[in-house]
Amino acid sequence: MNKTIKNADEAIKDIGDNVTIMLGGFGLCGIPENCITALVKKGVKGLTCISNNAGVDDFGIGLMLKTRQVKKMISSYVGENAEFERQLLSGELEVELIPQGTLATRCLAAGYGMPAVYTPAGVGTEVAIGKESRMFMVEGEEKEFLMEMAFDADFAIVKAWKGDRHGNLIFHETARNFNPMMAMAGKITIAEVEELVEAGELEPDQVHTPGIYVHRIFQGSNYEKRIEQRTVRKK
Amino acid sequence: MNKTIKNADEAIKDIGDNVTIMLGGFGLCGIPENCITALVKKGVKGLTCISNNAGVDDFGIGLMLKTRQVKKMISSYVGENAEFERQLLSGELEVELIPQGTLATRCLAAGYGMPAVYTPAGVGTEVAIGKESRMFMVEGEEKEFLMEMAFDADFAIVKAWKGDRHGNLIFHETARNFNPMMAMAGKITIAEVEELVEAGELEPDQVHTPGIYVHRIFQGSNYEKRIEQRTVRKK
Amino acid sequence: MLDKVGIAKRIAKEIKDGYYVNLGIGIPTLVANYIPKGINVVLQSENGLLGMGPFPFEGEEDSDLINAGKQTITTVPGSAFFDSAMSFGMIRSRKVDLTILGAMEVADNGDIANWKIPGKMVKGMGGAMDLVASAKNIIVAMQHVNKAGESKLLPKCELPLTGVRCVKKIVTELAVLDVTPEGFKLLERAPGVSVEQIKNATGGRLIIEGDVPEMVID
Amino acid sequence: MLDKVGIAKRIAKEIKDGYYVNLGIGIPTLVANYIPKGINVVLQSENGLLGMGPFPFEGEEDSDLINAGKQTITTVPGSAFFDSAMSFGMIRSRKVDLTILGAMEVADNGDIANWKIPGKMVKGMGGAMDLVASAKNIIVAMQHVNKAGESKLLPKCELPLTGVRCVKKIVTELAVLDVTPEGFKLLERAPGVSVEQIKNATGGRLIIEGDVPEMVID
Repeated sequence: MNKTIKNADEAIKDIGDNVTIMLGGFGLCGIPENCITALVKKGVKGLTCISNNAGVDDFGIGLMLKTRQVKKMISSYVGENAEFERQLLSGELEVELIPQGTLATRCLAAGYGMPAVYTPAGVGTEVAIGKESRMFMVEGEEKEFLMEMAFDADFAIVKAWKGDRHGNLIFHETARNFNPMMAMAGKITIAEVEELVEAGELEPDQVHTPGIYVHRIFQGSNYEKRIEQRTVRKK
Repeated sequence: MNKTIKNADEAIKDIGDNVTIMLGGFGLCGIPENCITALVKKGVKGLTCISNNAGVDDFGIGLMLKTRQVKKMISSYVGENAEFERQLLSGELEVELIPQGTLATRCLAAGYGMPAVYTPAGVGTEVAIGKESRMFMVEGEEKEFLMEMAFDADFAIVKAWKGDRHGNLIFHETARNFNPMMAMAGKITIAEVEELVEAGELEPDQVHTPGIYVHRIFQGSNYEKRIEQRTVRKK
Repeated sequence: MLDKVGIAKRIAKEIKDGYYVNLGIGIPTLVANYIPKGINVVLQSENGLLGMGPFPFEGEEDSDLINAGKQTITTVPGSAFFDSAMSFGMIRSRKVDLTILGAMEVADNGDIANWKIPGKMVKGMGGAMDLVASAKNIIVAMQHVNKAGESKLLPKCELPLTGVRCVKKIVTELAVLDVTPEGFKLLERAPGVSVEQIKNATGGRLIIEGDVPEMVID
Repeated sequence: MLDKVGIAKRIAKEIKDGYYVNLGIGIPTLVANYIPKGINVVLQSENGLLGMGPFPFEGEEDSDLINAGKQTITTVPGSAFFDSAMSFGMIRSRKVDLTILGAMEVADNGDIANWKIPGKMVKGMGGAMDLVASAKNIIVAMQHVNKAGESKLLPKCELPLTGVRCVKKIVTELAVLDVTPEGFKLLERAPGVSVEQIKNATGGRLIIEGDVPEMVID
């Protein structure tokens, strides 16, 4: 099983306009930097992006917002991105804000072949509007849950620490975040890794994402891995 | 956070008659041998056991069937256990046979706080009797799914390879199986491990079950780890 | 007429390069030994392994490393272990390309029964219900008739079902058949077996079009 | 009147031995610095970590290791990383004992609003909706009044809700209050703050029973 390809340009070569893409990462941590650069270079338009955040103004998905390649963002947090917030408030960008756990669980649902899941997140809020809700017994009490549908994404693009040519992936620290979920959820899953190793070099017990979920893999280059909030203490 | 206890006897000291217990393992692989021995010794009765299999006649949960401590088994496969099959066919033992993936997913649902999940397993079979079903669109086609409820177990007893005093667990090879699911699903989760290490000795990226799910942990002893089907080839 | 190995060999020819395959207990397990040279296939074992290898050398058995049939096995380079929820997650989301399993009965609409004979025998469904409910492609390895000579390829299953309208192809000691909307379609005869024999051994609707070739097995 | 550190210090006293705690962005993050000595607490960060430690020493920042506020952090011995689905799984299944978060508004029935000012500001809910919908125990760290002097403890939230009937306790610059079926119950006054001041600053129903003690903060 050899899923190795050359680089990000080759990885995204069949990503056209108006498709739905999942992008792994939390803030700027664990984002597929190489593929984002390639998508900006390619200039595909009308994208629907599913990603917890949208980067910052000049890094991550923020780069694709600036070039107006994104038609719609499905995210949980806008926070640190002024351009994102501006496009949202002005109505230039379609935005669906959903709870972070709902975002993760809708990915999990897709990867696990569950068409829908139930979560209490958003009950009684505007997130619940138009959604089916249902009562279940939890710890002896009736509790309301929303039915949330599995995502249906054409592509998932994830960033891992290490990978092998079968597509097995290992993530590092909190750069794991949404990456394993999304890797499972894409119709086509592209993984960029910091280090691509031979089959057999990853400890099978330590693999986070089994290769069956990954269609293309390449070793990325020039990772900036920018820090969003540098907080330190004195020695 | 120190969840370390002395041994299996202490681990199960508050397990009384007529409770529901999950037991990890697939066949005889990855089963909580020490706790099973302690449960047999203690002689608790009327148990409802959720476990993929029921061991063999003289090992694993089979030991508890022989002593008639089990009122009901919820399993996916009886296969290799003659006493289990006999008690089932004679009606002495209540048995609920459910698909293996449904078993795993109902554990996952409990651990992830999802009251119910949808699966296509068992649609059109006797497994579907009395269950709510629902159509969802999958890959452009209507497909029927059953709604399956999260398990509600008083105790989960799992076996891991390594663990630390916080309850973090690492499993080995296919001895992982149902153990991580069940660890997440018990109201009280007991973990027996082959090797108990100090906090900080497990690589945080390699932990399979975070300690938050585990209430008690101890280092087991005298593991037999019996092989059910010894299949080999000649050198 | 094929023996078990013959059935396994014939099924192995259905496996294509790049496939992820789940093999059931019994004849399906034997299929692993006859996968065509030069193609890359990864075997999934639903107890939590991708990249199942052959049985271990004597003395190298590892009690933590078994397949879904509880047999001691090995892994191949590039393998990965995972828990049961993820295992059935990848099955349910159709990442497994091909499922090969045994059956007691198959109906001509693709229904399958393989887990229970009421009052007599209960094995349990294990992972079979999950597999047949989700797999993109299901091949059944089975005997065409039972010990009493009665057909196991029926108009309707008599035993409790494992799954409905799911079997795509059947390989028996007598024939290779596809399940089509019109019933079993005879594709190949086992060496030395006549169309007439197959007709007599098949309870369900059987479609025979033109000359039915004899199987080629290495 | 308390400053931010004072609010954090007061909330820290609510943390008990053996707790798993999730700290939101802002004042809640500060709480970590004041956890009482001698008790064992594990901090959960919903981006995928149990066992969050203090900020790294200068020069030791690790871009792969951040908290939910995107700040560089460290881990403590016994920590574990996991993915976002498991992170919210453990939150949803109530394994996290205490959630501490900020709010723009809280209503006297426990409703909370903290993610959006229509037409003006949209941060997004992040993990807050999941946390408030599931946590066993929720403490809100917030300002009692806004910059215009208007109460943020209301009979009903005016901003879009984050969750309903979920807040259990509130610590502000003025007071500690429980949310009860009858409304906000005043438990403690901040040093130098009178009951009258708190009355005037509270929009929702306020229950005052007997003498209200002044907080003790180290």
